[in-house]
Amino acid sequence: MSLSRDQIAQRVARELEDGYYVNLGIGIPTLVANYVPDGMEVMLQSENGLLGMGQFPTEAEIDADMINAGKQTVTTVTGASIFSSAESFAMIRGGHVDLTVLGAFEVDQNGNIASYMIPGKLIKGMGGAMDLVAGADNIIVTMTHASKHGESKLLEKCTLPLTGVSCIKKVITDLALLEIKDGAFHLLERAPGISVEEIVEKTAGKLVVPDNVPEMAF
Amino acid sequence: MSLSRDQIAQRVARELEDGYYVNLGIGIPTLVANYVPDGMEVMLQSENGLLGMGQFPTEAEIDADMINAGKQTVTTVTGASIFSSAESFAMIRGGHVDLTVLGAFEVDQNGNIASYMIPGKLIKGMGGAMDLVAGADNIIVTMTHASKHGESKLLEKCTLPLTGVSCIKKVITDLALLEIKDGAFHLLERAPGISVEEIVEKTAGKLVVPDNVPEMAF
Amino acid sequence: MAGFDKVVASYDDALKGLEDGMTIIAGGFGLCGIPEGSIAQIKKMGTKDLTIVSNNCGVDGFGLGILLEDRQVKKMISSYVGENALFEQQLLAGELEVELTPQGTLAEKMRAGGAGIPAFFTATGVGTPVAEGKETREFNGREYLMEESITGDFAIVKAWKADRYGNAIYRHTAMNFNPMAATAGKITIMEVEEIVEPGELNPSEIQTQGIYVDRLIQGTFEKRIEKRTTREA
Amino acid sequence: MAGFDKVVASYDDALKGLEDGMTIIAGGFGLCGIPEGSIAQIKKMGTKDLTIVSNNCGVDGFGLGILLEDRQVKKMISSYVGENALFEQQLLAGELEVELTPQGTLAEKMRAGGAGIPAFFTATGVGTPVAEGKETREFNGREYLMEESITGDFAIVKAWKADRYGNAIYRHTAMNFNPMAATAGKITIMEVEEIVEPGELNPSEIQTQGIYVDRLIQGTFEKRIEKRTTREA
Repeated sequence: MSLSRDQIAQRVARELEDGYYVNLGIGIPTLVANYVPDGMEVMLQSENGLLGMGQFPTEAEIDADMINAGKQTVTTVTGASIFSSAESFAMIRGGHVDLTVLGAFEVDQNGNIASYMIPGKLIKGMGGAMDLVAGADNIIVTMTHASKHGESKLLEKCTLPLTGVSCIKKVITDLALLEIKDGAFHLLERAPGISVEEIVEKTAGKLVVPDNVPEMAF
Repeated sequence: MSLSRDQIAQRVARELEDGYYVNLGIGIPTLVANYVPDGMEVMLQSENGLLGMGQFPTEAEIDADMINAGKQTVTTVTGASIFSSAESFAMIRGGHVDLTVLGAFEVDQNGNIASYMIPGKLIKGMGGAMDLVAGADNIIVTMTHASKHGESKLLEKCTLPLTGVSCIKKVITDLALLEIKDGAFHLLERAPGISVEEIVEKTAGKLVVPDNVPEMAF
Repeated sequence: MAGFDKVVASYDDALKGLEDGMTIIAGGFGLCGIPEGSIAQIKKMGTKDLTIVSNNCGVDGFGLGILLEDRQVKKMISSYVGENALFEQQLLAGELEVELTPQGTLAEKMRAGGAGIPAFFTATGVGTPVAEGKETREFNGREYLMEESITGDFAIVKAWKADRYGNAIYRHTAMNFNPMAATAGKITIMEVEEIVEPGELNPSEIQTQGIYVDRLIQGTFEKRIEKRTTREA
Repeated sequence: MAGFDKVVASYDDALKGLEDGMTIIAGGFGLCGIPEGSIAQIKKMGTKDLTIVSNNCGVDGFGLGILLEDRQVKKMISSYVGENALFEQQLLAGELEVELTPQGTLAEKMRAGGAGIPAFFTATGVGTPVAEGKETREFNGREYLMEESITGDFAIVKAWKADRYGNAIYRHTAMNFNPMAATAGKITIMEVEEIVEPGELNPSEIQTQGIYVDRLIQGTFEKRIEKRTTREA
């Protein structure tokens, strides 16, 4: 069965390491915070100027001056710091964030990503996504493997305007975990009960399948 | 008689305006702080990261962590702020300082200044001088009009390595106040008892002398 | 104004000199830390053909969004403008221009503008629509875009507390773009929740130095929340 | 190291991995706010052929000046080096290189290095010896120099207080170059007067965020004064 949003987040969480500074995008990436392994500490960076984002506030704690990059009201963890947008993107652009997790519309076999704009529909803007993909060495994209209409989102070449070029090395979809290198997707793990054939069928870009593709366990 | 160091500073001080943020270089410029007109407020910027520099500390107040750009122990005035070197030069480079007063070895009729290096002697370095002359619209150079050997320091063209080009518009020497524009020094005032002839003789660069050159009064 | 006292009595005084066609740099992220009073004053003045540099354009009926109602804005330079139906309408009708700028590049453009740096290089946006028409250049084997800095005729910012000299501190994440915006205006207007006397703020804790601030005004703030998310107590 | 605790027990641990030929970025201005303990450790280690990026090179017998005694420094990148006889001697003897860099450009090079900006333009130094071999370019009718950023294998900085996560504040003008230096090292070593627990510093008052700090050590500081100037009490 294909992974739920929470299972995707759970699988992403296994990529965390103790002491990581992590930026989580809106949507599935946000859920990763719920699955940090016991005994491991990670610190969440929010690009509006917060390092050490905590959980949502209680009604009593709510404060209009304390929000995250998704404009949600949040709290801080012990040891947090708050700073300007310029400082925040100095951290991001300068490669100081250890891991960035974000969603995408499309990813291609050369590590290009399209995630901010669908021509013809409203142009909402890239926010911090372009800075995040340009600044991080370690980026995980979470997305569904194919659209509702069954069209692959793992392409030979992105069709939508790009957010970044040659920057994505790892993709976790509802069907599989894949690495991008040498101009191809490399299938590393498959979702429980999902066949290699289904993944092959739903991957439009070049896909390298090893002899043994372990199933994820939850 | 030629102006004393304190008289030069005193004359510079007449160029101050209420509410000016001012950077004073080492030497004569430092003395300007002693001659701020009554009822006028100026705030001194020190490029190591201090806006609102105060007087020297008493023995009891002395603090190794509170110095100025000349590495002297200082104090702060009420309403001072302290910041990083990057922020300090953002202020300077960004043109936010209203007036910069600094010394020089040579100035020429095109507003070039040489103030940081004499080849063959030790190279001490430019410190913040190059940033100051590039960042300020309003710069006053204080210097002796000629060397001890009588050689003019107001030249057609600087001979020493430059600190900045086309940036100096006003020079106050021990003999005169001059404006630099249109490729010439323009004599505006002379020191008490100093003849126009002496100034002409000691100015190597092109000098424009108006019919009437008022004498400074102290 | 005597000495360094930057306090003005009214928003009329604060925005004096704002004219049609000018560029305004605004602090704030979403509806957090926005200069509510200056925005209201600009609406009241009815100034037109404005270019506004701000990460977002508010929402329908609040924040910079209210300046769209009377078509006061000619152009927005922003990173994210997706919370505003009127914005969309005017954009699609060709009544509004938008220059989408990555958030980090936008923050850096403001900082550079205030710091006398006319341009800088960044990897952000290389190979994307943001790179169109821009020079690229390789450093250490990687390609970078040249981005030019931004300055404004006016900057409008919101801080928490400031002394009369304009030395200011921000409250929590309401800091965001405000410190950079404050440096990048020819005239910088700062509105604050509380004005204190010089000396009340610790010199080392000041986040915007008074040298950047031209006019200081005490405001009142609605502080509308865009996405109210809570947990059980 | 567990989680975000950056504290190391000794300067041996702090400078581990420093090798001959590496580049070190050092905070401090004159003798103010310099990382005394790290400098002493480098002298003890005897590491050679170092390139050191620091506004000054200390004085004879104190600060970075002590690294000249055993000829550990190959090259200094500084704005002002005029307080040191041994420095002069080695420079004239051709045993030491110096790259004089305007103070503001030096600060910005460090900041840019830490912020992922490979180069920027500044008017500082145009038409002077600093411009030799550098590209210039016109923006809005004025000529600017392109300056490249600086990063180091190590950064050594000194703060006042930091929590175990490396969130730090500086004391008075001992801040100077330290915040930028802290961002520009592949490995950043911060020495402080006092280590506190996370949560003890106000999040909004933190001046260097822990994300930039790799190793944190509590030091003791002589804090020598270079020019002791006083007034009558």
